[in-house]
Amino acid sequence: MEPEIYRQMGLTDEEFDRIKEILGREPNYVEVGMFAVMWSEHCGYKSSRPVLKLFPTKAPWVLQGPGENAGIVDIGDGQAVVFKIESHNHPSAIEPFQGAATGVGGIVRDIFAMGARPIAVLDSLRFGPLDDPRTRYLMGGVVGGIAFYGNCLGLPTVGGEVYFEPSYAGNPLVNAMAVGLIEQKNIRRGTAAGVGNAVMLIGARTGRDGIHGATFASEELSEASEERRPSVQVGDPFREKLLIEACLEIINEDLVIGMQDMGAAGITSSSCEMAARAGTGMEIDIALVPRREEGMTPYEVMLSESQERMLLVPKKGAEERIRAICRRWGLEAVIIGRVTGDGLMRIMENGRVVAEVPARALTDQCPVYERERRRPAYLDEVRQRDLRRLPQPEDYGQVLLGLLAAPNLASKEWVYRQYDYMVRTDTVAGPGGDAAILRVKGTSKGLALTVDGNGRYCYLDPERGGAIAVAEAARNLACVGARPLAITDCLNFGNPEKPEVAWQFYQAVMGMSRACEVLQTPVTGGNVSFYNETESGAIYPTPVVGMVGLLPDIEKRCGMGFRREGDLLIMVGETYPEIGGSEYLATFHGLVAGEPPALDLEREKAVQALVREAIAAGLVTAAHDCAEGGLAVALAESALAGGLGAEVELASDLRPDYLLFSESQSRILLAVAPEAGDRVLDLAREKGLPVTVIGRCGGHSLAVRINGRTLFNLSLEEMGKQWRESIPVLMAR
Amino acid sequence: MKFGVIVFPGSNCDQDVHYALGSVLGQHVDYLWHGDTSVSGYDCLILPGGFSYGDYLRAGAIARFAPIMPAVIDFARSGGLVLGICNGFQILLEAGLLPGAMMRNACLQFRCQWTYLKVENNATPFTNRFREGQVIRIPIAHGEGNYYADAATLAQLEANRQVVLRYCTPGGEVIPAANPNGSVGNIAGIINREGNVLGMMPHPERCAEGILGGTDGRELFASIVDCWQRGERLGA
Amino acid sequence: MLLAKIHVTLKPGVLDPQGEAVGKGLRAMGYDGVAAVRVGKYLEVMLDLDDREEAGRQVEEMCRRLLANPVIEEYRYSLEAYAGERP
Amino acid sequence: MLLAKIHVTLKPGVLDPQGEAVGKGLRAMGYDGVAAVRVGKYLEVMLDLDDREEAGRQVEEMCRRLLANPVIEEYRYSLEAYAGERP
Ligand SMILES: Nc1ncnc2c1ncn2[C@@H]1O[C@H](COP(=O)(O)OP(=O)(O)O)[C@@H](O)[C@H]1O
Ligand SMILES: [Mg+2]
Repeated sequence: MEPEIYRQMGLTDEEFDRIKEILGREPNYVEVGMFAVMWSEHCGYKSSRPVLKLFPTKAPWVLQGPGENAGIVDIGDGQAVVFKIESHNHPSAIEPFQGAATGVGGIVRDIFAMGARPIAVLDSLRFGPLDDPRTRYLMGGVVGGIAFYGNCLGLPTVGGEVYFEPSYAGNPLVNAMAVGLIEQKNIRRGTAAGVGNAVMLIGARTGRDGIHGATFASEELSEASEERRPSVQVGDPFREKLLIEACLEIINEDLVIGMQDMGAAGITSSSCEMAARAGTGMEIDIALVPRREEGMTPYEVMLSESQERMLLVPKKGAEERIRAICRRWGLEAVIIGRVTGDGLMRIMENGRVVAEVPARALTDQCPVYERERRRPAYLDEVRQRDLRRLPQPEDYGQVLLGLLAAPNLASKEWVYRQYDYMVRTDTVAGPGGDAAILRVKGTSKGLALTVDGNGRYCYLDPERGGAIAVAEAARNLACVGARPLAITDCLNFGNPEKPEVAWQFYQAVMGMSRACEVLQTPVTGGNVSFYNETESGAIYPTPVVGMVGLLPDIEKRCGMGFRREGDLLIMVGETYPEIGGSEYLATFHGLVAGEPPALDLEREKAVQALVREAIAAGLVTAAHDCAEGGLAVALAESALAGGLGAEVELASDLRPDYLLFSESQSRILLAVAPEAGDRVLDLAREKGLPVTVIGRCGGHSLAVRINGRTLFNLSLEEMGKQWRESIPVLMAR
Repeated sequence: MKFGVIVFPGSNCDQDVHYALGSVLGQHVDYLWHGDTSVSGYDCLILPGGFSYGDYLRAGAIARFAPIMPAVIDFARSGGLVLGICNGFQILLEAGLLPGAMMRNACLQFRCQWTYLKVENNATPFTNRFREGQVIRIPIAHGEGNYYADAATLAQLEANRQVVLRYCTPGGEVIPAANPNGSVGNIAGIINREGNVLGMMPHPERCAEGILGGTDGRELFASIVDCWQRGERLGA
Repeated sequence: MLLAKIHVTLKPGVLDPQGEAVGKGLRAMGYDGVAAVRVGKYLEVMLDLDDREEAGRQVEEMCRRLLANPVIEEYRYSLEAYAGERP
Repeated sequence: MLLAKIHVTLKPGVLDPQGEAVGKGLRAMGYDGVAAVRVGKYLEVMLDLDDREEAGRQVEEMCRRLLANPVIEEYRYSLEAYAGERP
């Protein structure tokens, strides 16, 4: 075979030699195609696998860790939550609407492939600055695509995050997380067990969509990738909705052994992964695969990434019943092959073998690379910047108003009002709060969900930034009263073949692992997206954490809005002069520099435990973490959320801008009834936590005094206008 | 009283309506399959929200040809109570059980939000628990809720008091600023001339319990039950 | 095989928010000459029929019953022989 | 005034879920002869221009930049004199 051929598919000479060695012969074109996609970074995790091993993955409540379509955690009563996050960055950069839509479709399929009823979606987005028309086009398309797909499926998109930074301008990030609920007895895994069992394909017909999408996602974006555009798939949420209902009926009637969605690398990946997990093989006749287009070659059929398809291994004798269920839902279901005992993927076309490779050669024998790591040179420059001489603002009210209008902090209602976040009637707290809360019908339980990540912190210190992403997610859950259970993560980075990126990746995973250990939130799965680069450089290293938590009694939940006139405002935790990497520093001083805030994980854990305990005891009327924008922004957000102002009196030696806008970690702002104040203070002191009464709720404005001097007094109206209108106005340009 | 919730391919609020009627209000409720041809034995039919047939072509356009629809139409013509919510409303319009048509939201985007609604007519089987002019709060979630009817049809609707719900401010003002989708006359819900078929864009099943942020939807469903218990079955 | 080409457009007088948005977008991009835009649908229906008259009757009916909503839309169509690939 | 009539259709091979659903709907209504349906857009752009060449250049550009999504769609257009009512 000409080297040009396999190189174009993304294989190196060494990898090609390895294939020859495994097979003991020259592979044919179809086989090379199968290896190329399965050994791509996207499917094979060849640069990340050794590093991902660092993640803690076990806890008594983790029923399924990494390695399956999605992770599973126990929530009691024989029920479990299934969840996973995935990126669709590259497709969305090329075609934002369809790219984001099919991203939602794909991650939702991972959830019902495990047998779970999907119940919610969250999204984590990164774009360039909003004053760029291209960003507005991308954001409009991405949000529209997520809305189109999720709304049509009848899944509430209950939370998410959106950030704007120049580093994402050419390479936006679109990560979608899906969550499902399951009776534990219904859990299915993606295995093809039972020699002689049929292999069925259900759902959409196969077309020439997205051939080599996986390889595509494993390259930097360039002029050349523009030309590969036809590889972008179009989503059909209507068909996926039918697929969900049909698959859940099939699960409920206990008709399948294993099931897997077809995402990247289509039939190739789903079939060989199912076989490899079971230690079996498969014989597939691709002539039996229903096509949308004429004249497709075996190569095209095997690699097509047509959406809305599932691969099933039925129990013996269940084939007819599965067909009948699919027919009722208007879906095609065909037997395309059977499970074999020889460990081989044998692909036939009308009886002629077109490819024959060991299933495990495609999965487990994917080469693994220990990438060279080097601390990037930029770090010294940005970290050592002296931030002590920055000019102090004159008008703090203006600074706060400006921060509220900064797109990273402004209300994201423009985004989530396009998402149906109420369908399924379980959304007790939707987007806009610290974490979404879903009730579990028929129980007193609630699920709390959040996604978090701060690329700026990770750029300045990936280890700390990674740890903060986990800590902040857990803190968000604590603020609503939930105990965090586990995480799923999406690791968005540049080109791992560059030692600097490999270093960032390793550091971020170390930091996340450390935080997961201490906070007892194991990793149950996730996704790695490398090659997020354009000609102008890599994105900020951006690990995104999706976290699931449990509220044993949903009646004991908390929101972030101030609710009662006269309630005391209590700050748990301490503010340090930490403005490195802050939104204040970026917005007012135009700097992304310094050290991100320090994180003491033991302190973090104690703060969260305290807040949960106080909420469970019914002592708290509002809780909100101090995150980006610092204390001042946290106060404003809680005031706006509740439509109630506050008077705050701070005493401190810190510079006022540091005090107000520092992003010190492990701080949570509480509102408590005056009569409950002492109990909260006592609880905190018992745990050795710093705690301060800083003011009271009331009125229609937010007034802040420091050491007796009024720094600002802003009406809710004024603040609300800046905060609410910023993004709609920018998007309407 | 027996409710039937019709399940079209792509319906996605069917389970929510079922839960609100069955578990919250304790009524008897069954799913009815779009491929069936009979609705006999039911006292009220609900066409739920969602994206029947993906809402492809026009929302509700394909669903109205589902095998069950002739039975629904007969049921409605003989005075049976029919409630179309969101996509269900769109199907009723396409089926000609209600006048007018639905267009894309004027903002060209999907909108999910709480809305305030003015009860313009409480003398219906669906709104009798409200006061006339009462302002209620029910969420919407749709991309095609921009109700349109020509001037003559509108005049008739107004003259017959067929406009049942209008988007308004919390204070009850029916003004453009309170209109989330560009709907003519801020119309959120209309009833047929005979008064037994209501179509509404807002989702009452999403506010039938306090934990979801409101209970006005429960009152709407309870109105139907009250009406039926008083034996006010119209027509037939 | 016959191919029906069908245009479904909004009736004159029915507001077209999408057309307006597109017009606004074009003007914002500098196309000052754009006076108005109307957005409609274009459908191609491939028919396994050879009898043109029968096909015409059917397409007319499809338009009336499903493809256009007579409250807001109007339609027109043409029929031609189709020799291309069977889709 | 000139009127540009623009057809935006999906590229061959690109999945058309809408067309598939409409085709299925039509067959379910009894039109067995329906072999396939593709759904596209039809736009009319009224232009306050008289120079056809200039207009053609502009319409071509509008299609490429805004009206069609080159990743999945293709377009064609025609220009004609427009004498009707100013919309
Ligand atoms: N960042 C990560 N952390 C932990 N596990 C991961 C991570 N990325 C991927 N995995 C695990 O590797 C397996 C393969 O991932 P992926 O290829 O994304 O799954 P899929 O085939 O569903 O797309 C999954 O079980 C996933 O959970
Ligand atoms: Mg999977």
